[in-house]
Amino acid sequence: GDIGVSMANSDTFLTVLRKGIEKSAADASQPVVIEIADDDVNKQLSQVQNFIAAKVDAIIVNPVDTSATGPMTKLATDAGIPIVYVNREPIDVGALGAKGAFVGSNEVDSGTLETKEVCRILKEAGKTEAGILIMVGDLANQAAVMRTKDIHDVNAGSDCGVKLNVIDEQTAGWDPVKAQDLMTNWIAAGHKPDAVISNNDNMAIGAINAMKAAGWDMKTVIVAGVDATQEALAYMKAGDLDVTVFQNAAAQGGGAVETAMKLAKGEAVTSPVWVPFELVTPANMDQYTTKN
Amino acid sequence: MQSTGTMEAAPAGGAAVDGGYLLEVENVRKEFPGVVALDNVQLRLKRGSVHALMGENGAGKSTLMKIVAGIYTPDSGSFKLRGEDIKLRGPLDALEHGIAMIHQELNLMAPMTVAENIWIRREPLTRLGFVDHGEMRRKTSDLFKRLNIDIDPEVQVGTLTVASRQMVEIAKAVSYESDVLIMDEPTSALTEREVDHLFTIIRALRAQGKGIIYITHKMNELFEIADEFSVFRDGKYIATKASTEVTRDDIIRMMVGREITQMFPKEEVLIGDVVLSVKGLTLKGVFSDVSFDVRSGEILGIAGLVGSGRSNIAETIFGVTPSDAGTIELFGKTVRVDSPATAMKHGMAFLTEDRKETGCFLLLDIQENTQMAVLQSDYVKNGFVQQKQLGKDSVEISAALRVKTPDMAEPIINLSGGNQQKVLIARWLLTKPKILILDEPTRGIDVGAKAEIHRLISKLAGQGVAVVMISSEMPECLGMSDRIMVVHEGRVTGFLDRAEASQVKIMELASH
Amino acid sequence: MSTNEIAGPANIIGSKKRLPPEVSILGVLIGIAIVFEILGWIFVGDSFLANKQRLSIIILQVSVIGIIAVGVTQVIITAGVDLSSGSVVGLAAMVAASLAQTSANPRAVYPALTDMSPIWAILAGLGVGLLAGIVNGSLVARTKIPPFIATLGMMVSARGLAKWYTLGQPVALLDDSFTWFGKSFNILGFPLPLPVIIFLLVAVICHIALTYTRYGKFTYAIGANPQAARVSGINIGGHLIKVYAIAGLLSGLAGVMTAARAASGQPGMGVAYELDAIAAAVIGGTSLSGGVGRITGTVIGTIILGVLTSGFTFLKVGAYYQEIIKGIIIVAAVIIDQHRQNKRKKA
Amino acid sequence: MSTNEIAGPANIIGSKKRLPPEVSILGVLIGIAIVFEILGWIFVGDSFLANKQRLSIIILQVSVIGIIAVGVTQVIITAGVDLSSGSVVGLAAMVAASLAQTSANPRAVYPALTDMSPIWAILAGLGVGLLAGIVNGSLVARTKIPPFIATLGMMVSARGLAKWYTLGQPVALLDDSFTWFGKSFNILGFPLPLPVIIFLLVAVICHIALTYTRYGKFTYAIGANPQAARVSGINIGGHLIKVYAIAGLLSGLAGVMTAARAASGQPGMGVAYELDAIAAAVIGGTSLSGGVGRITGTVIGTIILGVLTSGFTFLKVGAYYQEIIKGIIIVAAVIIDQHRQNKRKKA
Ligand SMILES: Nc1ncnc2c1ncn2[C@@H]1O[C@H](COP(=O)(O)OP(=O)(O)OP(=O)(O)O)[C@@H](O)[C@H]1O
Ligand SMILES: Nc1ncnc2c1ncn2[C@@H]1O[C@H](COP(=O)(O)OP(=O)(O)OP(=O)(O)O)[C@@H](O)[C@H]1O
Ligand SMILES: O[C@@H]1[C@@H](O)[C@H](O)OC[C@H]1O
Ligand SMILES: [Mg+2]
Ligand SMILES: [Mg+2]
Repeated sequence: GDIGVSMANSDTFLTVLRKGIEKSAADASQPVVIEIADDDVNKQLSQVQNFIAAKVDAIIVNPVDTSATGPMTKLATDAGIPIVYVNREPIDVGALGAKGAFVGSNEVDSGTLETKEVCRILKEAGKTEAGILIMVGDLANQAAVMRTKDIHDVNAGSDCGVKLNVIDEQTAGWDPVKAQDLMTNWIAAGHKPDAVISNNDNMAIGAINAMKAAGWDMKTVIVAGVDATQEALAYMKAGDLDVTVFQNAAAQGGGAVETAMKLAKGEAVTSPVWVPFELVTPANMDQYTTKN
Repeated sequence: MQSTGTMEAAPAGGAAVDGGYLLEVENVRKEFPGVVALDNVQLRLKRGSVHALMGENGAGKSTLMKIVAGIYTPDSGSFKLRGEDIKLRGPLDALEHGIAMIHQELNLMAPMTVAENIWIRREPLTRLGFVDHGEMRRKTSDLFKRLNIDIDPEVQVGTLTVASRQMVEIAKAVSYESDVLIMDEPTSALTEREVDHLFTIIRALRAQGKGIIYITHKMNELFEIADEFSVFRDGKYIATKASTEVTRDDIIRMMVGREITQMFPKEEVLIGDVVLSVKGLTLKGVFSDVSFDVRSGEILGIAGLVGSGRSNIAETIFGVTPSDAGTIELFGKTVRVDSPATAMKHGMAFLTEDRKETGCFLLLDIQENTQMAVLQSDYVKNGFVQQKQLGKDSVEISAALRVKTPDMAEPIINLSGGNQQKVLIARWLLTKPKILILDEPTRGIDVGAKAEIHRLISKLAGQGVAVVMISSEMPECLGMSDRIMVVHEGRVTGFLDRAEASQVKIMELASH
Repeated sequence: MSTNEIAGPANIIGSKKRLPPEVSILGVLIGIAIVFEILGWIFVGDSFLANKQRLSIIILQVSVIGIIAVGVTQVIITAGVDLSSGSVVGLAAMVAASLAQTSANPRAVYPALTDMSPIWAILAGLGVGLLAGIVNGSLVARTKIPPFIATLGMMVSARGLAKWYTLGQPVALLDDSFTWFGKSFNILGFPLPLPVIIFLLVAVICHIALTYTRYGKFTYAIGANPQAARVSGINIGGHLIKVYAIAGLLSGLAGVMTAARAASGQPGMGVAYELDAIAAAVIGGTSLSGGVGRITGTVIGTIILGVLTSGFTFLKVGAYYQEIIKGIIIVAAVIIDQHRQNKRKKA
Repeated sequence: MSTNEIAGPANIIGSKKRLPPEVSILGVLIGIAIVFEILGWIFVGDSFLANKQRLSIIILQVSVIGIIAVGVTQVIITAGVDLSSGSVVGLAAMVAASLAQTSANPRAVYPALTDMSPIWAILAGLGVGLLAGIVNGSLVARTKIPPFIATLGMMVSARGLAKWYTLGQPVALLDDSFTWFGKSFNILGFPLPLPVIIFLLVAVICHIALTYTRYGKFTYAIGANPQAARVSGINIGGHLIKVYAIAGLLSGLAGVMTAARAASGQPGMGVAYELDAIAAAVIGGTSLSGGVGRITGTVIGTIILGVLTSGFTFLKVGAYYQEIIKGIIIVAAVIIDQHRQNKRKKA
């Protein structure tokens, strides 16, 4: 039978991830039905229920709200259908049972890799103190919370070497247009950051567009993101984006499909399945241009 | 206060002493931006009497009545009800004090049923507090039986004709059983039959000791039903008289401040070729096989009872509701009139009977209302409205029609009913029509302006315009028409020439 | 002639029974369901309707929208609109969730208020909704600003409050006694989720209120002709406050149910629900110009939205095609409905 | 008293000059700006208004909303509504972006159509908007379904199309000649972004059209009383199609500008913009019941939204408080406006 997939939304990275799922499913001749929840918890829940009613073999969920996965896990478990969470770590990751699993990357690494690289560049430029602006993703997503926490943790620890002063920290919901407006308003408010650290590339790009529109020289400000999307790498190539972290969409998607198929066949799996993050800088970006 | 010749500004006949009045209104003043609608006026209503309010359009009659019914708050003035001072806090307060009003403009809830409209807020309830629909229907039927009205209580008000809605309003007002009943031009949408009917109701109420304030522009009604009357002019109180003491000309002089010699100034004109020829026109279920010709310079009156289909015939000729069968010939050529736009292209103009629904753009100003039918004429060049010329012409025509307003930029909603009607006439005259269809053209218009409008219609006919005029006012129909076509239940039952036409003959054909 | 302003007495007694207008949109609903059934057999080789679980999901997934729609129908009948429903859902969900956390949660919003009886969470959610509704109603009734603006303000502010409440953080790990309200019950072998029962109950109560009480008559009268309502002595302001309060209360209820179903409160809950709710009402025949509309129609409109969602998943229609087609079907449904109604009127 | 008992021509020549209703809402805008200015000096120690860059950003960030609002104002004046604007922005942005990619992009949507003159991308975006508008207009005019439903259908479908167009993938790496349209220009030392210029230009043209042309008179007439408009010889259907087409065209333009500004096309662009646009129009005095409204008011309404956003950030008000206060201010602005208008009327 089918594997039902419910994606949180269709932003840049999640679309790459979805493609990864489609591709590995196609390679394994595994039919999939993909739904998109448009960031609505209720809608996602209903999609899962509709999958259960359609008696799919397994369900893959990219959760909208990582703290609201309990009911989905329970619905699937009660129906005896395997459920695999992908990319966003569910709150009940430790209680998914034999027929549940999580495939994703460890968000402690993403924000840490990102921030440490920003610190390194700042230090290289001879700074001891630096003002930063933080763009936060959707707070219902554990990744946004963790990546932001990572920034503060690196700053609090001894790893950074530069004192980061957070000028402002606001959410732009993973969205480039919202990020552009937020950055524009920061500019209008007179903020002059040394670095803009964003929870993902999409928002980093929005920030870059706003700064360029305001006539800023992009060499004077460090911009960092996460995901290493195609677009982000193009901005990096142009010298606008300085840091990003490769999040392996193909591996996450492939891993999710593989895990789901195994569970559907009744095989045992280990959970969580961790896909490592990798730091991307202008120095090594060439190896990543075709990956996401 | 202006002198009115022999008339004195004093209450009529010594019948009522202080305290014998049901309602006493003294020194009421009401100002709207730019207009003093009422300037220290008074009104005294006796028990068991019908008191008519007379005055030109915009004299302040409706405004005063809305104050009495608690809808407007006066700027100053005092009220006594049954000898006691009162201050009304709103329409509900007025109703609870026993004051009910039939408004000049219909005030019904179209999507709701007749019964729901009548008993709104006073629905009979079951013991559990639910609305008792059966009882409500029964009470409506009883009310209608008592008032001799034939309307299904369960039908939606929106599907009724204007006349029927008017009857519903009347029934609703009566159902309050209030001591003071205000009727603001209740007959403007009714034909003689319903008017007679209404008068029977009024007489019964009067016999019960109620006081009725009755506003009308129809002189004959005044003499027929009113015991006394008060005249207002330009927001000022002029006089109160018993209706037996005066003549029609006296009243007109008091209202207008001058003589009006000729009510229906019909000129003899040369009648030309047939310009509009209707053959076998049918709208299923409404009217059928209507045929007639109108010649240039001719005024064709259409008479009939309420609901006979006169308005529908006019609407169909003008393309508002395209016909199911039959042909329309204009200037010798058969034309498929599928929309008002087409009709207008062929030189037609159509003043509809329902001012509020199909006439006024209530949110727009007088100027815009006047212009609305000439936007596809030479007044517009390259898409731009030639405001200068158009403004000049519309002011001219509005003035000729005596539109009473401080300002062409005044929203039309602020005009009195009669003045709104004049603006609509101005709108169509501005199109310089060759065929002019008028549905109740002088509804709600005061005597002075009425004569003016009649003169204008006559003049247009003299210039070769063919006029089709639907009128429920017999004298107007008889006085103005060269020929009268009578309609009964959607069928033409006969034509009468000016010479042979009479009220009796029309009624004969109209009721078959 | 179909109307009878010169109708004889025969017409007055025993008025002709005419079919309510919802029959037409019900026909559309049945038509859509049948199409899915047929397509199901052709493309999936399975029945769309003969699946108890699916039938219950069809309504379950729209029961939150449905509850809001029942409230908003009443507002629309008064010629108003309520744009704040979705945000009030979010706020009520947050507040309710924050009072329904288990002590097992180390980061509970109110560590002292965990493991409580769910009644408090529910009351708090309802209270938030009621309050928002009263504010909406008072603004509309007293300041005379357009309902669009009053409820737009509430929409923006309530969403802000929902986010501010926990500074954007979701409220998780809710007590089982609370999430119980999102559960299903097997009644006579049919899986009947509590939200569905609540939705239908609310619909029945409001239907009765609108049809058989003065509250209902006033609601229609105000929407049909406020001027007429006023001169008939109706206290328009006071009544409008009631109507908006009820709509708010129902949004609060929807928020409680959303939190219970998802077992968490999230400030982004309910985004754009007001649009779906208004759509359900309008599809069901409620007129945005006021004076016209019935709860039965709204329930059918809601179920149409549910059938579409489930039907598409059932037929495995791609996510993007779903949206494209959904828009077209909504329009087509209303066109067909109007066409049928016109035909019936003429007949 | 200014009227004579018998009005002679002298009585109604010309019209006394009365202030247009926008003056009142302009007062509100100025009031809000002054409050920010004062609070700025108190809390930030800086001027809010004496900052060229900020002034240009205030309008820049709402110029897309403003363009939509100008179109939607016209629709609302006809007593309609256009819910599809935001989705049409998304679709137009996607289509325009897909024709504006550089060949440097290995994953261009149309590898053969890269590095083209931006004119094609712009025309395509405008074309998409126009088409959507014509469909909206035709549905409203020909099938007589409520504009709410017709444009809701378009809202859902166009969003679906925007996502389907590249299967959800954003369209990135646009040619500089295209993104140029989102840029700023220094004019006499004042940073004037092109979107602002386009917005104001569109507003002026539409203001003239609404005030001085037949198109405008018809628009008001249809909204004020469609039945009377028809009897006055206006082809309502034909005119409505024009009005919705113009609104669609402007949404298309907004989409092109959004893509140019963000240097990419995202299928989620423009979500909920229609609400902001309608809000701007209503704040500016346009009545949702039709027949009333002016572009000047809409422009002021739009700028109020911009001032709020910039002002809050300037004062470093926390994001969540911003939303809460924004809702309150929108409501307050309209209340004050109405209050002032009533007072003026009485005076
Ligand atoms: N709401 C309003 N705003 C401004 N002016 C008004 C308003 N209502 C009435 N007026 C003005 O007050 C005056 C009196 O109007 P009113 O309606 O009382 O006249 P009326 O005697 O009833 O006339 P008609 O016979 O035409 O019905 C008119 O000049 C009218 O333009
Ligand atoms: N809106 C409507 N819906 C249904 N039937 C209508 C409607 N309007 C008119 N009719 C029908 O058409 C018939 C003719 O009405 P019409 O208005 O043409 O009569 P009329 O002779 O002009 O009477 P009136 O003096 O009331 O205008 C009525 O009997 C009524 O049944
Ligand atoms: O990096 C982000 C991903 O991890 C999250 O789940 O959704 C948005 C992405 O940009
Ligand atoms: Mg009057
Ligand atoms: Mg008639």
